[in-house]
Amino acid sequence: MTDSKTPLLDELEKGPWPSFVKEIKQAAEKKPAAADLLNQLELSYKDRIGHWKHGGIVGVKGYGSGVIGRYSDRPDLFPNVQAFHTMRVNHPTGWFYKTDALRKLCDIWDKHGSGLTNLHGSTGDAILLGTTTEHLQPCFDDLSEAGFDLGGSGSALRTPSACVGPARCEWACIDSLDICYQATMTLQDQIHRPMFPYKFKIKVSACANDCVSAIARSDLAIMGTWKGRIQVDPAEVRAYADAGLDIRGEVCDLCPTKCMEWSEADRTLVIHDGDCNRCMHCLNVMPKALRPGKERGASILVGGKAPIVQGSLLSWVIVPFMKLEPPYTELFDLIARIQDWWDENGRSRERLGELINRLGMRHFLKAVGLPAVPQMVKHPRTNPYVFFWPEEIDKKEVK
Amino acid sequence: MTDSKTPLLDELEKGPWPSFVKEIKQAAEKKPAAADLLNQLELSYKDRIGHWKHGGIVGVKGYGSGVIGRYSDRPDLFPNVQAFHTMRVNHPTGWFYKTDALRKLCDIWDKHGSGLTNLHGSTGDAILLGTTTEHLQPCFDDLSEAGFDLGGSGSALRTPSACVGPARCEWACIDSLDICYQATMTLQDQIHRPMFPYKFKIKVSACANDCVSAIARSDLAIMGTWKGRIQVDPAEVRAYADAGLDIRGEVCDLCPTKCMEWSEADRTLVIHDGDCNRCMHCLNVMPKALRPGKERGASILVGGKAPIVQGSLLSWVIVPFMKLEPPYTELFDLIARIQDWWDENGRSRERLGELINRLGMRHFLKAVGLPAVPQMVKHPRTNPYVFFWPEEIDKKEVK
Amino acid sequence: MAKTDIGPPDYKQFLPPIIRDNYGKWRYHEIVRPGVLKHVGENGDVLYTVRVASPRLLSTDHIREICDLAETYCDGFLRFTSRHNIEFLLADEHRVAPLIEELQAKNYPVGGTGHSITNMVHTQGWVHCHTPATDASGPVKAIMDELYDHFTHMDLPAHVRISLACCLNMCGAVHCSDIAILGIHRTPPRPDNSRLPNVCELPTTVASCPTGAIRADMKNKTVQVNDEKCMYCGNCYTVCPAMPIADPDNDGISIWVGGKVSNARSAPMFSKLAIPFLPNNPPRWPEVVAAVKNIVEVYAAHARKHERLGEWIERVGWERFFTLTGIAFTDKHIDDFTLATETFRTTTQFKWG
Amino acid sequence: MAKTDIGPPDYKQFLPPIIRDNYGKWRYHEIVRPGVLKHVGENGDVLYTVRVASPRLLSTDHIREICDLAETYCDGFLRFTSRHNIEFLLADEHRVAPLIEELQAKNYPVGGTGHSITNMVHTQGWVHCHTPATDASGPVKAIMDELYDHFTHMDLPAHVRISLACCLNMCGAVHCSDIAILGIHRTPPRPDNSRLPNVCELPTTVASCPTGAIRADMKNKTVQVNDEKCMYCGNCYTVCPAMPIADPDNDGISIWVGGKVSNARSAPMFSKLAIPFLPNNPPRWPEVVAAVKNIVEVYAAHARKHERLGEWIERVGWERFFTLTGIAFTDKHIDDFTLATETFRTTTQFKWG
Ligand code: SRM
Ligand code: SRM
Ligand code: SRM
Ligand code: SRM
Ligand code: SF4
Ligand code: SF4
Ligand code: SF4
Ligand code: SF4
Ligand code: SF4
Ligand code: SF4
Ligand code: SF4
Ligand code: SF4
Repeated sequence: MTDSKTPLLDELEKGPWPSFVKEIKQAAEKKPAAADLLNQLELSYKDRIGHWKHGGIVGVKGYGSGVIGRYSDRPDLFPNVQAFHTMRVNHPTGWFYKTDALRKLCDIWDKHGSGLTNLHGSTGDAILLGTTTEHLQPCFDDLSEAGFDLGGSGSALRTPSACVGPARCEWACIDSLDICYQATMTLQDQIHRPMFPYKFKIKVSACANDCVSAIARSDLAIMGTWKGRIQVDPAEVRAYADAGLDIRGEVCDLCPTKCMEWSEADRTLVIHDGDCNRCMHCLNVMPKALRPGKERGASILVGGKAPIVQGSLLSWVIVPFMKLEPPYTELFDLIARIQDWWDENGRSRERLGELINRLGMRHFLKAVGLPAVPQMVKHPRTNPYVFFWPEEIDKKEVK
Repeated sequence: MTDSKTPLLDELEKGPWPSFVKEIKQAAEKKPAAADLLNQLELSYKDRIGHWKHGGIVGVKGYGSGVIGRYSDRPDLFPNVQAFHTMRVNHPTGWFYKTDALRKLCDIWDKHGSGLTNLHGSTGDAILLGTTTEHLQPCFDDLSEAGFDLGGSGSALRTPSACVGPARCEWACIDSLDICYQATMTLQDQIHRPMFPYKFKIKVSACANDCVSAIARSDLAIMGTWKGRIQVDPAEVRAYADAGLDIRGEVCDLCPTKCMEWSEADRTLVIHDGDCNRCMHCLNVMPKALRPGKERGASILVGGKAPIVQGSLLSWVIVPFMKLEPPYTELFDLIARIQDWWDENGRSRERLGELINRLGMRHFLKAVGLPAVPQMVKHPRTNPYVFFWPEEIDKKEVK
Repeated sequence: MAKTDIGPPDYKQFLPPIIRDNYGKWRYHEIVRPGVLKHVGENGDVLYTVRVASPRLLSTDHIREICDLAETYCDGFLRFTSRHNIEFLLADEHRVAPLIEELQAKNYPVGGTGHSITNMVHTQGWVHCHTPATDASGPVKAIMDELYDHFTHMDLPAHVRISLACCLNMCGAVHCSDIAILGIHRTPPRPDNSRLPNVCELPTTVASCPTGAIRADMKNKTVQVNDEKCMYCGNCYTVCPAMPIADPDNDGISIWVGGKVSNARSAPMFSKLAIPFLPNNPPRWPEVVAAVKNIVEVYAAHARKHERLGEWIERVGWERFFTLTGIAFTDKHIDDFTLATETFRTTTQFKWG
Repeated sequence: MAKTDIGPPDYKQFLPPIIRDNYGKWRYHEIVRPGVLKHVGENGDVLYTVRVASPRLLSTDHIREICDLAETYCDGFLRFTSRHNIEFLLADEHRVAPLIEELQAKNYPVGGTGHSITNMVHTQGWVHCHTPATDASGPVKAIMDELYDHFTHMDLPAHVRISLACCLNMCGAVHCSDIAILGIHRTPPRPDNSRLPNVCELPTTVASCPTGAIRADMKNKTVQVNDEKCMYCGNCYTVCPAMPIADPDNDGISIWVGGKVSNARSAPMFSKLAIPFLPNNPPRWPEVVAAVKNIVEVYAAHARKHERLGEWIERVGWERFFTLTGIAFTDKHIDDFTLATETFRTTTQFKWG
């Protein structure tokens, strides 16, 4: 105990939450790289500073992305993490696995890397954490052999992700998994060969609960929704009330559009569907009684991102409703038009949202051929700095 | 009829709303300038364009403001409005008049000008509409003699204005008229001699109803408010209910903080004053039953303005509560500190709000010596681009 | 020589005795009928106010007529409101009815109180200013003729404040009005290269442009306008007279809705664009009048009591506003100035229409 | 040579038979106990999901242990969630209890469903990244140890999503979390004039700065930082390795609150600054842990059912949030970036505290 080389990290083995230190130690039993990672990390805990150098460019043949280069700034002390690159493996859509596939990944990583992973990275990849430059290609070869491929990094399309959707959710209004998988397969080239001004992320949530944070974390968010009436099962509504649910307080009062009325007297729920904005709250509280309407499709939003450079953005509605059925031609055509415009006009390290903001939504809409609709805005502009297109102006010679 | 020289304007003599054309025609009977104004205006109606040239610099001795120069662009056609300057006369606070004073104004204006006025301009001045350069000084002399002075124009303090307040309103939490009048008298120099980067407007509303649009239209807004409990007269509350007022629907449900409860059973109104944000709605609906709390003062806001150049701004809270009693030293000191900072840092044509926005609220607060409080914001910042002051940083030499 | 810096006359000398007595001691008020306020003091004193419309542009003779009325009925005490109406202040209840009778005989509209449409704050237009994109008094007259009954009746869900400004300087402070009428240009300024070098400062002119559309042309001591970046605000013309922007064929009016100033119920709000452009069609601007009327009527038919226009729209949603009014939504409604991203819809919460 | 562009394995082969049968045909779900979901198909089929916490950083041997469990109880079918939890998918109700028993025996926390605190989305920190201002896994472990009971119990008013990002790049996407832990620098980068000319492009470096704090020094082929304009975002370091910014004494953690992603009830919201700075105090970051715990507890004590942290704050007001939590409000809470004016209070509507 007293002569542990990692007294600080050892503190993080205590407590009920699963310990990442235990994981590193477990890997360290087999892998010198994991052992050096542990030691370098201990030094960071002591110094209160990271000990990795700025990443270098490394990769596998034919690809420009999928690997994050990493080197220790103390290779003298920690030679086994002198190079410690990660490989981003494109996860199976929905993060579903059969154990044989997972075991294969483990075997490959024990063979080529540190034995440490992230399941998963916050973009969604299965992250293989730490290997040397020499092992990158052989590891890739083995992965490919086992049916896996790399995900995105750099100025590429990043690994798309999707909520569990129709696989296990009663609210799925679109086939989030299939859409995500088809996008991933169709756009392979964009994922592996950075060709854009900056990164581009696509996420698919099959309803407005947005279980993959598409609106917040993707340049293009595909969000399931419906038109028409919420399907109500009056008997199940009453059953919830009988079971003690305060339908007025927990459902109607929290409905953002106040379009629901619960009559305690005749124990019926009325929904003014024309006012509903499909926020999902009532369905969330009473899944047995309420179901999405029957005409289903998606809202498409663009522009979401983290703060660098011009500040964080939440995605913006650009298509209120699109039917989404295989082969999703309308969707993929739209994505192509969007990417083309961005690619043509975007500066280096300028995300789609920032570009739209710089050039103006009207230019974006015109270029990608979408009509302006009120659903695109919280409210119309408040400033009078309105542009008119030349063709809207009376051409008579101005004196 | 058929040979009217102003067939277009004649159309605007019809209809029930009082007609400005009639006013001009009335003045035109005595005043050639008014007659030419009418004719030039008819031409504008025909041409759909104004016929005034860009204003020149004219004024009265010792003052840099109070007069707006104006020249016709068709002096050939309308010689009597070749020069047609307006004089901005500082209105009596609250726009109260006794007729003898008004009659004096009329006599002076008949002597020196077009006989046309605006009662009042949208900053609040009594506007004397149209005279020649030669008449400016004599007119001013006569005005001064009659006890009137000019208001502001250009990069000066503009004529402050105040709601009718304690003179005729049960809700006045401050003496808007006295504050406005004292400010006007104290700051005479600023009004008459443009000395600032741009215009500066002060407006005083004695409660949150803001009957002079202070929050929207002034660089410095003084808004009456109170602390403590709304004074409730339970008998009058019941009287409203008896008279048919739907207290739950029209009052409680519209309370923005939902801090009111009306019990139909025992016919009592409970206000959770700690949650009240003093919006005035309930008092507005039940003036007989509810009155502002007893500890009264003002919230001070700054930065309001129209769109030029960087966009419109509504004023921002900088002092949640300030007691305001004569001689208002704390208020006038604060105004001086604010103006000094603006004067020192502002670019030409940069309003206070734009300057604060450019340099950052923290610099403004520090300079004028105000503490940061949550009342200043709708919500704290969402971006992580936070500055620290040098003195907050650990000075140990960075390696 | 005349005294300077004397300031305005002290308002206290213009306060009627009943106000001096009850100053700061009013207990409550009632609106006894449209245009007539009854204020009751703590001591039981009662003050009546009779409010009448004014065209704001007043001739001295008309002011004298108003003085005559005030002297007959109010001992010479009157005031003007922050929206340019005239208020007769009466301590004597018995004089109220006769005053109103005479006012009506003389065609003074009595009203503008409570849930009505009161006078329009407005500006100079072609009567006096050099930058207008439309007239002020003309459209006001045409609109108020049409909305007259809403001035004399308190038949709306809440106050409706309509304002007009004849150019983007917004002297009419239309940026926070229930309904705002705003004169706009739609073509870029045309630098007059012969005059410009003599009358304008290049740096100020360049700096005046909110969108950076102006480039200094040092060689010719003039400026060039990038037409694509110009949104016709006219600010360059304000600082440089050699950049005229008025254009009879393309100037006109835009309509804005949903602003408010009071803090009652909801916080103050900016007006938002409803109709990007309507033609200047003097003398009565029929398109503008019809548009305003339509908005008022749709609002009156749908809003709840006490709900200001903007509050109603916020509740039902802008998509519903456009559907109900039949106003077309265009790319011009979508902001593209500096705070644009704050106005984009960042949620799937919306209505179909 | 290995095949490229094959894409990920087709997920359909990893779906358990019950999911394949009920794909798109689920009728409803229930949370039978914390961590256990029961999904019922239209045809009456029932799927159980047992959710357990993961440290996300997993060794291959640990993954194999998880595989063992999945094979014993779930025919080898499992999934991971978008917040890095592990989900065991069971068609057979009878295996649920034994699975949980074994999980608990092996110290896998079962929970994270419903109104609980689920796993923290987080990032690399000192384990792998080059730009962190703090560690990721360490603070996560320390915080979740403290909040453990909220993972295993559904005892909060609503979901609470906590996330951590170790630098302003925000890989942890903390910008929309109920509670966000964000590593921050507080001193400007220190350009290394000897290396910079060789490793960095001047225009890119200059352009990388959101506040325009970087000036090119053409003569020396390096850059200069205006310390007053620098807010330590580290973006210049991302594009130019010769501008190190890490500083052990001044780096640390800021805490943000009130963000959300779902569209349920309220629209998605950004997280807002609660605490500008807490020191990096490894190994257990006690100040950070205490701060997070305090926020959770105040929220739990005051919010209404179904009310997310941000929804609660919006209802009671930020002034009340600061009063109740005892967190100090400072000038740092007031925005001064490009959209700052949108956050300033433009109304007299506020509470005293
Ligand atoms: C590994 C991962 C964090 C994790 O531990 O989960 C990660 C790690 C890095 N991210 Fe990230 N990002 C990761 C998900 C994200 C996300 C979340 C998401 O995708 O949902 C975001 C926010 C969403 C977004 O994209 O806006 C994110 C926003 C950034 C940014 C800022 C981008 C912006 O426009 O604001 C950068 C900076 C950059 O691109 O230069 C960045 C850069 C980086 C770099 C490459 C550092 C750099 O400056 O070059 C990090 C490499 C760390 C390392 O050594 O391995 N990372 N990054 C995530 C990717 C794993 C995966 O593939 O699954
Ligand atoms: C007369 C008046 C309009 C009216 O008919 O009521 C007026 C008339 C002019 N205003 Fe104004 N403004 C008048 C109240 C306002 C208001 C309303 C207010 O004060 O409440 C505003 C909006 C509030 C504000 O100040 O932000 C206003 C915002 C402007 C602006 C834009 C300022 C900005 O920062 O956005 C300009 C442009 C400028 O200053 O160059 C301007 C400029 C002008 C000029 C001087 C034209 C110019 O560019 O030089 C106009 C002279 C017209 C003329 O020929 O007489 N006027 N101006 C108002 C003053 C009368 C009075 O003294 O009572
Ligand atoms: C006379 C005047 C003040 C002055 O010093 O001149 C005034 C006087 C009164 N206002 Fe006002 N307001 C006056 C302009 C305003 C303005 C400014 C404006 O319109 O440009 C506002 C802000 C408008 C806005 O929000 O856009 C204003 C917002 C209010 C409100 C809040 C209304 C709301 O619900 O939003 C009240 C409360 C109420 O009426 O219930 C109010 C209430 C009142 C009361 C009842 C106060 C009182 O107890 O005496 C007065 C009679 C109101 C009425 O007309 O029914 N007053 N009032 C102004 C009359 C203008 C006119 O001729 O029509
Ligand atoms: C498994 C997962 C999707 C996946 O593909 O992996 C998932 C699954 C479910 N989510 Fe989710 N959500 C998942 C991440 C999310 C996220 C994303 C995130 O947190 O990063 C969100 C947005 C969070 C936010 O708003 O900040 C999310 C917002 C919701 C909501 C809306 C909650 C709200 O009221 O704001 C619901 C509805 C509900 O629970 O009532 C929901 C409901 C559900 C349901 C009940 C859907 C269903 O009928 O099966 C699932 C079980 C919920 C539970 O845990 O109680 N899910 N859910 C994710 C589990 C993460 C975890 O391990 O804890
Ligand atoms: S986003 Fe909607 S459909 Fe997808 S898993 Fe979440 S709740 Fe279900
Ligand atoms: S989905 Fe949301 S908006 Fe629609 S009825 Fe249900 S709670 Fe109301
Ligand atoms: S602002 Fe308030 S105090 Fe002043 S007149 Fe209006 S309602 Fe009365
Ligand atoms: S003043 Fe406004 S917030 Fe306060 S109790 Fe009355 S209605 Fe509610
Ligand atoms: S709004 Fe424009 S045109 Fe009208 S008076 Fe003001 S400055 Fe002149
Ligand atoms: S009109 Fe406005 S936008 Fe156009 S050039 Fe002039 S200042 Fe710039
Ligand atoms: S948040 Fe910053 S430090 Fe952390 S992994 Fe992402 S880029 Fe690296
Ligand atoms: S840390 Fe950020 S703000 Fe500072 S110089 Fe670098 S890019 Fe600019």
